[in-house]
Amino acid sequence: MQVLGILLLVFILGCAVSVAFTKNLLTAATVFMGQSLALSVVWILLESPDLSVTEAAVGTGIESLLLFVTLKKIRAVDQAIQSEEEKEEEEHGQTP
Amino acid sequence: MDLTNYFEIAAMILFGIGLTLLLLNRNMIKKIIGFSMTDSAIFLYLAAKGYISGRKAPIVTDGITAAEAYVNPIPSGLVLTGIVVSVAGSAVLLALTVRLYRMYHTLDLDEITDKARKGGR
Amino acid sequence: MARRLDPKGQSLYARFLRYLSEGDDRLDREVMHAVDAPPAQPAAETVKAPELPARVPEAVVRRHTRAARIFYLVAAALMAAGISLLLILTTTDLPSFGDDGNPVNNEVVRRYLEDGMRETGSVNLVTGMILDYRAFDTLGESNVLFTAACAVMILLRAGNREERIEIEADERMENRNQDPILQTVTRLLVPLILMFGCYVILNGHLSPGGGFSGGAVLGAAMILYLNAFGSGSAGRFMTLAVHRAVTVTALSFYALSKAYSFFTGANHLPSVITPGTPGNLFSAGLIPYLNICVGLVVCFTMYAFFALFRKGDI
Amino acid sequence: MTMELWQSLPLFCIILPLFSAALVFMLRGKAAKGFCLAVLGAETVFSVLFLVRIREFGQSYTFPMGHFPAPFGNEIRGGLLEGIVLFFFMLILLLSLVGGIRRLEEHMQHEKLPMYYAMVLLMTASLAAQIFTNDLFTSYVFVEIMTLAAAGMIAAHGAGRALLASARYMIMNMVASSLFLLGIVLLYDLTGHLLMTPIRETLGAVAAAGKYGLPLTVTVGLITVGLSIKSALFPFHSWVPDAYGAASPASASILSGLVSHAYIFLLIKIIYRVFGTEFFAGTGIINVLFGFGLTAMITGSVSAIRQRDLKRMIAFSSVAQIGYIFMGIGLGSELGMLAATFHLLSHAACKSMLFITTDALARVSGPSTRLRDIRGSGYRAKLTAAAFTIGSLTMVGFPFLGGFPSKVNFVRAVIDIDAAHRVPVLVFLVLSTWLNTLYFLRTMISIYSGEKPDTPPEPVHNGAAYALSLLGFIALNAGLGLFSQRIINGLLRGLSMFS
Repeated sequence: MQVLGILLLVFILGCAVSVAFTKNLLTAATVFMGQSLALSVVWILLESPDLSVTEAAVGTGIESLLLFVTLKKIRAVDQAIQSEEEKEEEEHGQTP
Repeated sequence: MDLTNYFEIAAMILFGIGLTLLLLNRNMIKKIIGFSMTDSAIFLYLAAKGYISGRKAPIVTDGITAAEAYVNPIPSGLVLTGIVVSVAGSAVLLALTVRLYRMYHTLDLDEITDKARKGGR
Repeated sequence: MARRLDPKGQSLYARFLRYLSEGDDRLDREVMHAVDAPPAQPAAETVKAPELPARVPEAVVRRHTRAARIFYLVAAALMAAGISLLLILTTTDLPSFGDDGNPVNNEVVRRYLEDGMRETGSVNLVTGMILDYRAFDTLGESNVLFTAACAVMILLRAGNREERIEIEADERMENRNQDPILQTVTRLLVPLILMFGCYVILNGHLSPGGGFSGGAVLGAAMILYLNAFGSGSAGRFMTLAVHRAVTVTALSFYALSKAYSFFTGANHLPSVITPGTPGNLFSAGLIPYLNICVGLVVCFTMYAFFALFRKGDI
Repeated sequence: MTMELWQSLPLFCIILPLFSAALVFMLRGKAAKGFCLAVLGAETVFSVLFLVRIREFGQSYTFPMGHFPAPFGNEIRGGLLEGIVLFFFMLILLLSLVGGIRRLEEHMQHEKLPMYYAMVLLMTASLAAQIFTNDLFTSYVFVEIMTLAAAGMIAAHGAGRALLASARYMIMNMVASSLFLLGIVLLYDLTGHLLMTPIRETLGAVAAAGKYGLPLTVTVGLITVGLSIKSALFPFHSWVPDAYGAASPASASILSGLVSHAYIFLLIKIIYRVFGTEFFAGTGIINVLFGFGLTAMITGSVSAIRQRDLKRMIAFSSVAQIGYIFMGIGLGSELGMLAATFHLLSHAACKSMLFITTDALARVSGPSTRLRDIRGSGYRAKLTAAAFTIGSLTMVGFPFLGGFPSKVNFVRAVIDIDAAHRVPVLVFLVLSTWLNTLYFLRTMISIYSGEKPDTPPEPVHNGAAYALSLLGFIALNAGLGLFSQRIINGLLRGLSMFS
């Protein structure tokens, strides 16, 4: 248990540091999901199965899903802006 | 230094990283992840405090109700409450992020502040 | 009026008035553009002309951020290290890990473990603790979720028609490119996940899990369904009215039953709720019903979060 | 010991709004509004009943939440101080909502209003729960409800600045929540309890044994810092001007009047019930609070003077007044605590009124809250200007109003401390009051200066509810001044039965 515990903790801390340094937000969200999964194993090690089930469902499931859907919405906004800009450019191109 | 409490030490390092992300990173998404990490760190610390070596999870098996058989149930209960509270906070922050992005087209809080100031009210 | 009484303008009142009207522009700029305006800029040029402040500060902001980036990094690293170090020092002083003799393991824990099953009727002592001994916290907790749902709904629910139309167009796009593989897998998986979620909720007092985890599992299943089949199919059974009815019923049942239990408990009145036989499905007094309530609230709130994020409506 | 029925009033005060928050979510339009106001009215009536009965009862009592006695089950505790604070909070909440409801309906889409009312009710419940709870973890959960509801209320306005303010508010408050929770967890680790009374007993034994020096200091620090961020003490006040300035008047008034003060009340309760006043005075944290409070009194006022926007000015004045309260707590004496609690009530009553009136002043001037634009608005909105004037006079400590006895209390408390510190602190107090006077007087003058319009301007209707709420606020502020001695006596008795 000791070795597994230490490994998991190192993994969790590694996830935290990489979230801090990554530029890509999707990567950050995925790494966060992995961290949550590792945590739910840690709860088992600490003899709290209730927490493990909850963390797996809430932390890994719902919270990551919310992060992903937020990122998706943001990309949709970006695309809308881009297409608008393209349209504007076309209009500008036609006027002269 | 007593090295058996590595769970607590890891929790505290995680807390430091999370709090720093939450306070100093300017990206809203990173802030939210940092917030979740901060809470996870506290939960990790709390759950580690409930653990007693060599005991089982607090679910009565075979009718044994001796206090020496199970680990402390209180931290588990508190963490259970805490996890849900933390998700609720993240959801509200994420919703704010989406709205702010629709309005200002950026996730950078400083840039949003500048744009809001320039745009007047 | 004032000027008439005080022709030279020397009184305190007159000075106030001047301070008010003259000081305005200068101070305003200082406050409003303290971050982005370079200090050497001549005062006359930063009038409220709309284009000038829009262009100039942007470049300044860029420079400002590049210079500040290193500072941010150093400050962040120092802060993380500082907080962690202080807290690690604190923890090393605290009771050690996994020890039986810690102050945490006191008479409260002893009673929860030894008498918990008899007093609450719950085999899972954690569930017994959060739904009976410390039920007030848990009542607050489901209301935290409700608060968050209200806040997210205020923020993301599409109000005006333009937003609605835009989102509906998005949704139609989304619904068109549905993946048959995803749909088949979902058809197989969703019933299983739903069953697991119900099992976790109903057996909350017998095995690990309970209202929160089970509710989140149910919510995840519904989110999966929404993603695979689009909002059209999901919207057939999940409308705002259903969401409202379920949440309100669950929350008010929870609040009322707990109010009854608090009231009888404090007044030492006999309660009609008995622990029953531990180990049975319908035992442990109110706990299974409360678990169902919590599960429904959590499930519908989680689904509502996701649906609001995705399509601005439930 | 059997309970009398009135002793269950705190329970009803907490459960009723929780229950009706769920119900109001079902209603729509007028029904939701009426129901919400009716519940708030009922809460006020409950609090009056409770105040009357607890005064006769004369001592505090505990009320177990469930079938299990104190260290095992959860419990709440009622006393005179709680009764007084609850009465003022509920009244201010009701008046703020009544006064701001019309503007709220303009700011928000109509189908979203029931959610706002639900959040107001949830906030009511969490206010009551925080006032009465005797358990640290329960207080954390209800603090979270309050934070989320407050963020939602700020964002309800819908403008970009409101959203930004809400995001900043959330971030700072989430930091604070994390620190507060960590403090609670460390305390649990040290003592093994979550209820306040047993923690204090165990903590006394631990401190007497001289164990855990550093952890105890860190714990006290974490809890204090967490709650002072939430209540906008000076170095942590960066979210204040945005949040109060951008929100709808009802939200700004509830936030500035109730939310920040509820956190301070919680801190006072933790100091009394968890740490004990002597132990808290023994740690260095109290001096830090004192220093921050003094600095806030000056910097808040100076920042307020520099503002050219009325709402932001009042927001910064809030920072200064919160500084007064923390200075009183930091004195570490009973007189200081008395001054702090009285100022908590008088400032809450006054700030809420100021935020409600500010918005109405802006409406008749353009609409703009810039000081330059509101000149002469006193002639355009007479009742509003009168209420604003009374609020300003309260802030500067005019006799017969709530601010005056408050300042007298502070001076009495400061004179009570040792001679070496007395004079500089008094100088700070006088300086801060002077600065206070400077900017409020300036605002009052500018409201009544400018040309009296020849033709009466287009009348802006704020409705009868608004006028009623202003009259209620004026009566409340005058009452705080006129019956100050009785209230102070009540607070003294309440504080003595508080610990």
